[in-house]
Amino acid sequence: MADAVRTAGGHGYIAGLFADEGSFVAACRAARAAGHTDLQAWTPWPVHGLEEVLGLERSWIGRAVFPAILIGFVLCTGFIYQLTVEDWPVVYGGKPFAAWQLWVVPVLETGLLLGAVVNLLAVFHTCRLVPDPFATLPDPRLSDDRFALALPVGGDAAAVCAWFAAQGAESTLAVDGETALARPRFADLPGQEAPHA
Amino acid sequence: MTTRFWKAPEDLVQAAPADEFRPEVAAAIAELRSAHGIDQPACTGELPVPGDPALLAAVNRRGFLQLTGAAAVFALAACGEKHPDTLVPPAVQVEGMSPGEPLHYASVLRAAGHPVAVAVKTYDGRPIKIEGNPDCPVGRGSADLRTQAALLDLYDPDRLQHGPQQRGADGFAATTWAALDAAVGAALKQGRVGLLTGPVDGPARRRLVDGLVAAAGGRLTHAVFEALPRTAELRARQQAWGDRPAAGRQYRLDRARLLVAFGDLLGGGLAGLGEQVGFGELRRNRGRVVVVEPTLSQLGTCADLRVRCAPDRLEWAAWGVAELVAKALGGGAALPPAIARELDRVRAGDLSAALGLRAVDGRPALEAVAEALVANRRAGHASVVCAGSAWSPAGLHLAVEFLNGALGNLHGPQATAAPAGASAIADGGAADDLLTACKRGEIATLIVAGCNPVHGHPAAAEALAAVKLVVAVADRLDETASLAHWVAPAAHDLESWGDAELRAGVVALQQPCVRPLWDVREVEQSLLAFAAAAGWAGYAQPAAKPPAAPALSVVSRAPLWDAAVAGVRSWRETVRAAWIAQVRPAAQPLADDTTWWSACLARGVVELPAAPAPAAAPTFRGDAARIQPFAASTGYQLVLSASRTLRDGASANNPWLQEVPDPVSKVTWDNYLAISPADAQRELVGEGAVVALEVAGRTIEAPVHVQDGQHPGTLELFLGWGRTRAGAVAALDDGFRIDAFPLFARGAGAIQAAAIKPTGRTYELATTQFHDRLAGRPMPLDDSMAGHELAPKWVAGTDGKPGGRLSLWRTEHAYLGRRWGMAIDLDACTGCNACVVACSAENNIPVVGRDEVRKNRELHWIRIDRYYSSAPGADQAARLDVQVVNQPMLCLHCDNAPCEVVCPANATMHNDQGVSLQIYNRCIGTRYCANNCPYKVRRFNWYEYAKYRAGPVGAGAPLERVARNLVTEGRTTAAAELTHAPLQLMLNPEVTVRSMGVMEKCNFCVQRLRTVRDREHASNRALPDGAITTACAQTCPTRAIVFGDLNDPASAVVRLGEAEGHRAFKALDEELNTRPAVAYLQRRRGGHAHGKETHP
Amino acid sequence: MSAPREPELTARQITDDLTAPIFRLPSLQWVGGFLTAAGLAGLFGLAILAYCVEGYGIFGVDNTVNWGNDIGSYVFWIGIAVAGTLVSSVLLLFRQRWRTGVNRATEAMTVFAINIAGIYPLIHTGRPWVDYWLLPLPNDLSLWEQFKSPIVWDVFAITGYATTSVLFFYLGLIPDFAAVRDRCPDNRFGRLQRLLYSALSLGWKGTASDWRHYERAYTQFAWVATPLVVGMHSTIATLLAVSLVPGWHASVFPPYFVSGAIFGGLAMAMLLLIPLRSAFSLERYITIDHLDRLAKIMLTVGMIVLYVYVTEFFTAWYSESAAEQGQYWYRLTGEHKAFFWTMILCNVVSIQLLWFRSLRRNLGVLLLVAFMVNAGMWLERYNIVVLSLERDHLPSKWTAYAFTGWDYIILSGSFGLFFTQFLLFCRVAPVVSIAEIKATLLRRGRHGADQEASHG
Amino acid sequence: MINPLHLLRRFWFVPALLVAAGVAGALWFVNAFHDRGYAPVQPIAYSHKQHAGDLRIDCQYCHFSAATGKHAGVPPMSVCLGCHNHVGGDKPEVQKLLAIAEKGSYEANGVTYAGGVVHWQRVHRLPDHVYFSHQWHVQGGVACQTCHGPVEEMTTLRQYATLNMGWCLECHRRSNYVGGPGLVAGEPATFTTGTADNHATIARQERDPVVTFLRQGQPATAAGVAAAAPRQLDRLRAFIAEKGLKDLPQWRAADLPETHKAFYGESRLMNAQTQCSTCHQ
Repeated sequence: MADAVRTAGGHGYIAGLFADEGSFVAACRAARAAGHTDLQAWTPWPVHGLEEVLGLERSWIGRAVFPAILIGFVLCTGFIYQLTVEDWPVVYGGKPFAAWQLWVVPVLETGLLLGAVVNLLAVFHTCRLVPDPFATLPDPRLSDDRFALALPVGGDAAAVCAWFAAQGAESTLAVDGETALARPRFADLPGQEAPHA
Repeated sequence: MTTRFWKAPEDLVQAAPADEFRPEVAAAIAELRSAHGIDQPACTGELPVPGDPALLAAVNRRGFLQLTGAAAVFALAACGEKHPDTLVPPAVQVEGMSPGEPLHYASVLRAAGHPVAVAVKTYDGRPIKIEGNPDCPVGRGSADLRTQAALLDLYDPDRLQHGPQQRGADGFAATTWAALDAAVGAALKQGRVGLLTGPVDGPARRRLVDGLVAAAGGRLTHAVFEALPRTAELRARQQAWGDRPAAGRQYRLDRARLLVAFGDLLGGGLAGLGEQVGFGELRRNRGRVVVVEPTLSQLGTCADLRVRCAPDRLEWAAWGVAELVAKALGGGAALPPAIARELDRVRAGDLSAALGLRAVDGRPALEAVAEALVANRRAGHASVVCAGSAWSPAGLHLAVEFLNGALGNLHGPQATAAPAGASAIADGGAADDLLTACKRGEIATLIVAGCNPVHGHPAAAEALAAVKLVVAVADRLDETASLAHWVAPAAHDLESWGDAELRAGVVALQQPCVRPLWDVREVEQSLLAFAAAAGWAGYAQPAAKPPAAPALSVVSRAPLWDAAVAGVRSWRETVRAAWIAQVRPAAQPLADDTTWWSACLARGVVELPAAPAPAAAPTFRGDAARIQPFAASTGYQLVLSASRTLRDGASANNPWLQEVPDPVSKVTWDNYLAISPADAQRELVGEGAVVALEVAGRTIEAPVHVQDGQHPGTLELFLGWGRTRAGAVAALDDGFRIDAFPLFARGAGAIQAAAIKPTGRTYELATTQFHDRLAGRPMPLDDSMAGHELAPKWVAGTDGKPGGRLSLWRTEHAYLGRRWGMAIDLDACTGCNACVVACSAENNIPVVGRDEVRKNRELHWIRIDRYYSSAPGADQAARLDVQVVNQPMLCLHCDNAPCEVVCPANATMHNDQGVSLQIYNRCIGTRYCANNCPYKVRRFNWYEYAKYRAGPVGAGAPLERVARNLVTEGRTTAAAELTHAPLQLMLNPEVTVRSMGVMEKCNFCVQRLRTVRDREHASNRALPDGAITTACAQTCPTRAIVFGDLNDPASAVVRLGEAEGHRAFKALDEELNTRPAVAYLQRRRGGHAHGKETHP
Repeated sequence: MSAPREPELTARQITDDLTAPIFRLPSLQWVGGFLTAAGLAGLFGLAILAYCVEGYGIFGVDNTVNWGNDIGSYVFWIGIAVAGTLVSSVLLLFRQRWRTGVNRATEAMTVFAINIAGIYPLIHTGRPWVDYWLLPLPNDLSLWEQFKSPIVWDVFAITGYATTSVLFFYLGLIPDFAAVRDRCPDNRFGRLQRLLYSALSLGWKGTASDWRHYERAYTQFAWVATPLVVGMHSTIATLLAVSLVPGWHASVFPPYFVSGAIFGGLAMAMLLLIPLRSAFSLERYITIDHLDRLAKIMLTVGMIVLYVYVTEFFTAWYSESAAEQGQYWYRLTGEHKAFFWTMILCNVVSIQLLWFRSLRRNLGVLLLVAFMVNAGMWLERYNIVVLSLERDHLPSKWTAYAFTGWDYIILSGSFGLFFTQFLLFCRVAPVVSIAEIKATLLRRGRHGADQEASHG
Repeated sequence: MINPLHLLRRFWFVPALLVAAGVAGALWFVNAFHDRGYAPVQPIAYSHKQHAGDLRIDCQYCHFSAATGKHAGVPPMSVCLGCHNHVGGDKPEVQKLLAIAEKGSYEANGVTYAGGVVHWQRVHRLPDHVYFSHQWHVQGGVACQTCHGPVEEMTTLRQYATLNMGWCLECHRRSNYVGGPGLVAGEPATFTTGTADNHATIARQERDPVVTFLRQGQPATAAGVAAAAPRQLDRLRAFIAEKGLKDLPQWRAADLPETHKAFYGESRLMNAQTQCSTCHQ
């Protein structure tokens, strides 16, 4: 539920950029220890175990796929039954109308396909993935070799910057909370040079 | 009402229905329509039907297309687009003819070299199927191969299409009938006249010829020309019994229990439909067949005991048997002394060994044959002894006459070798004398009517050149007609009147089933016209006024020649008069002439009380017979036999006959030189190798077919192929034009010394069966194949209880109404292919051509598999002494059909009457059903075969075929299309014509089964069994194929099953549990069987 | 141990190496390869057009051997599609970290092979313009397809598997497109690339919660894809196994086809990886160890395929059925025995080289074995489909099948189509998945315990 | 640059509209290829409204082979001239008819049609692979209007129904059940087309366990069957189970008329097996 709380907060964040994974994870652990709950982290690659560090619970997608597969099985069986037995029963090669043994393959394939599609849609939904030609990250290097941890400004930006420097952050960056995940607006934050291209 | 002219399409939409008929409205619509490039009449936007809102406001689909002007584009896409065509009603409704209901006419066809009584099925005035006349005692409702194929000759586009021709300086030019008749009439007035015709049988035709001879006052000499002469047979009979026979023999096999043949009775040579039907009866009476022959012939494949003998020693084998039989039977018959002396000279010890015959079960072969004959005679049964072809050596015919006489087959009520009929076949010699007379210049005018001497007779060409005026009455510019000065196009049998004598005492009427397709005239009508023009007495009649609307020819729409208008006696009236004068007194006369005449026309066949066969046994006077001395022959002997499919090549231009596989070698489209496997090994010549054949000083190149069962030292070549002027189809060859007639020399050259030299080239013969051995497959074809227990009890309906068979599915679909099934007796099947052509005619099966047959893509729905088997450990080449089984294979309509389960598009299913249906318009062509069918009976349309109606796909490369395809469609007007491909008229409208990419197979003639359902619906009474049956079962001469309702205990197929259940089996059913609806009855080997056959 | 290591691997170095081909002008070999492949793909289209106009008769099939080149190549391409899913999902489930080097390339191979395999059922029919009858679409004939038919099963299997593998492939690509998006140079062409890649990456941000969902979904895909691929290729096997043709209807077919597919697929993967790593100098990411491990799997699966060959012959001998024995006797000694023995040489003899570690790590040997196994697997499908049909139950209709010119054209066309797609892929997307390779290579230094010893 | 997300939020109805139009277009396309409403201009503007509607001439006076044959047939000239030699000589269209009969040929759109008959433009045309017979439909009591629409109100004859396969099946399924509307004693209980036929129907009745059970001696009337429904249904199930009748004809309850719904509730009891060979040969 942490996501919902953060975005609702509404006002700006300060993000600290870290060069290596070790210091970044230590900073996260420190932030959690310091009682921060409204945390936002960017990593260029999936860091193993980061959820526990940040206190996020396991993704719900895992629980969505199996029911989808079962629904797929039921739908396909009903569809084929309706066509071959109810709508137009025709004799093929001496087989009974309801030769369910022969339907196993379409049922299996439809079920698994539905599971895969539901799985993808779940990812698209949770990660807000929409074809956006203008999406950018707070810092272009975040998808390359830099990690970032963002804390809410909470009135005293300088204190937060100092804390980051103590944790070994390379640099700090202002990030707009409301569109934290979208483009930052640099104009209104004091004293920040435009991030390098 | 102000007149408004429609300029823009939008106005069209608002046109109120009432206004649309005023002339200016129609004109505007026509103008608008042409602007859109749509040539058919305009369509108007009709207000939508009340209460059914059209999706698009007030414009139907056609209106919509018109408005957008996208007609051209949509025409391409919308294959369902309705092709505008017209409904043409008759001017006056013809009594009893409702459109869409087929009518049958009884008639006679002569395509098979002898007359056959047929019932022609016509649909809306077009003959579409030939069926046997059920009332005919000779054919009993069946028809042979060439009679079935005669239908295609009617629609042959290579017939003369544009009326009489006159040979001018540069080839032939069209002329008029009047000019032709005048010229011929003038020539007939003086000088000797020669008339060369085909066999003249039937009261009216004989009366016509006799009348012409009498009217010409001795100046006219008539002779019968036959490509396959019976001179040797007639001369031998004259030597044997002293009397000059008028006609050849016809063998009544149905009265016999044993057939001994020295050669091939069934192939193209001697046999007529009567013999084939008789063979079926012989088999059903458990009769046995013994054949002594040099090559494997069609009768050889059906033989119980087959003895190989060199061609020139056949005659002496016959005399050997005759000697043994005469000794055993005692009585007066004794061998002529000259022959007895010659036999003693040859026979050092055992004559069979001297003649090089293989021993049969340890005993000399000739003893086995003689013993069979004597035992049959002592058991009181009749037998038939016959020579192979009419042109076998005279000595062999003499021996056969002696044997038949000794065994009592020639006299008494049960005579099995009765004379054919009063005037069937004249002596072949008369034709030779007439032609020599022509060559000497004695004949001023020669009329060649209904025969083709130049093709069959070596000396005919120069003879014709020496005659001042040659008139040919022929249906095409064949070899003879192209040398004639005048050509009178002849009508096809289906377009002409006439009559025939099928057998002694059985006469039949021939009536036209369609108005002539082209500007043609009947052969006999031409003769009458010539006689009238020559002013001979009794042939002219007062000329009548031409009618208002003259009759037009069906295809070329040309006005037809009318006898009444031309002042000539009509041939129809002549036939009618002849029958009323000669036949009516003999037959039981009905009330008056017209009633009796229409009754005869309806029935087609009239049986006259036949002259009783001679009661007393004639005495054999063959002593003075001249015998050539027996000489051991060296080198190869060439045997010339009639082609088993084309016979003498009269209908060589018939694609069906060209593509039907030869019953023994399964070769299509080509002539070939058959060679024995032993010789092939020695000469290092493989299948299809091209050899140079030197015979009597001439060299012919021919591809070789290695024929199992052929006696070493023997070569066989076939007559009837290689015709140059038969038409486009006959000319379709890859460079091997092998015409054997020049070697034939009118029968004198039937057996000649020959030599072969391999040329190193090869030529792939188009065969339909590539493997001849059963290779151990579990198919118990004959009762000698031990180790395969037969289906326990074969009776309809109880062939497998659900518990009886291992099956994943417990459901049994019950057939509550009818359940169609078939039984095929392998004992009676001679492999004659009549069923193959009948099926192609009934179901619009196109011809595919030599290339496609080579690629194993022929489209026949029924094929006849011929399996060889030889005794284990037979002599060195296991392929010399083979036993054969002919197995017709068609869709077996399995209950657990492997093809229906795998079809993804619902294109094939099983209906409630047990028929496995194939729905052509639903098939998308994945071809999985053909892979899954273990019997491989499904056929696929690889190309748009149906479009090549004008002829086979032939050798054209793919692109060239597309070009020819477009050219055919390039012709816009229907008439032009018909002249190029009149074969469209022959299509059976009750069967869908399949397009490219669609699978097809036998569906038990479901259109006929549907007629059963319709008739029963109408009459509310069950149709009798066999009233309607499949095309193959109907035409099978030997009744090997029996079709019927398995749920009806009284049906023939069920009764046959109960009677012959002990030898019934279902193909591959034990192994694959397909439960076919077609059962086979094993071949009976009659004690001469051998054990499990060897692997290939 | 492997060769001495180049300078220390950093994340930036990895991103540079992997995104280099995208921002560089294509090399000469690439352009040459692409043009030939595109030409062959054009021939593929030409062959389809030719047979739609003229008729299916232009190919070599006839009334006995109704399938030949078309279904043989179809099963061959489907077989190649199976290996990709194996590498990406099965190895993921087995926690084989080393898969990250090769999984992107093999998944790409899967997607491109399934595209071709998806086309074949539509172009082997006699009337391709009514192929839509194979799909369960409502129509006014109220007629549907026939669910008892293995071909309909195949339609379901291929559509299901194609969709799943494309989605799985695309899900893997999203983070990498984001990485490429942020590396686009600031020139005119770069800005265009930037638009394209950020649209392709669906605005991926890479926040921790995103990664958590992403990882979970990725693993779920593996769980769904594994049964799907085994089920799919068993369905392709039932296409032959359900029939009555001797040589087809054997219950060993489903496992036989799945192991054969993995075997053939890995061979094709090798054929792609070895030239790929040298062309784009990715030796550090697709190391010899990767190839060594792939070779080991190939050897194992190859031995399973050898086992199945033996069982096939044993069952035929043991079954006392004339049709079966005749069929397999024909494969050994018939007129087309050359096909069978070449297949044995390629599939059984060649992989014995892989027992030896030194040979397994020798690129030349790997290429040779991979090529032979690929050819062997096409021949194996050809043998099963064609030789079985040539010697069916009734001897009267035995024939000899032969390729026509168009057969050669459509076969080479299918390979052209495959390599066109693959070469385009190499230019558009990173050939190794950047995110996962970093997660694997740069794990050192933090949780010492799970230092990937094998990856060193 | 405009962010497509914002565009999407404000103008979301544009894609929605596009999708809706696509679906509607597809549905139209699927049902577009039919020829309902096809009404070609005929050489002579014959009006069915005038003859069949106002003068109330029976259809089979002109189309006389409808009841006895496959084709209904277009009236020969003799039928038209039978009246028009005496009646309606003043009308222009009738004069056109008489001219054709007299001159023997006529000109239309640049094509001369000979034979002295009117070459009517065909309106209803089924594809070549469909084999439709008027006989069984006319004798089966199907009115001409069912398929040809209100002909008596049509000035220009137009095609009323789509005549495609789904449309035909709609009727064949409904009419394909045991104990049809007019279930009268002695008459065949099954009014089925496609599956059974008169003779076979009667033979089938003897073997058909359901019907044998139904009859049990007393005539099977619609009312009787409906009345006995509740009690007999259980006995029928017992009868089927006891006899182990696995493959009963697969009936389809949806086709049942009201009187029988009560009785044949069991969906597996209705026989809707329409064979392909009914229309395709």
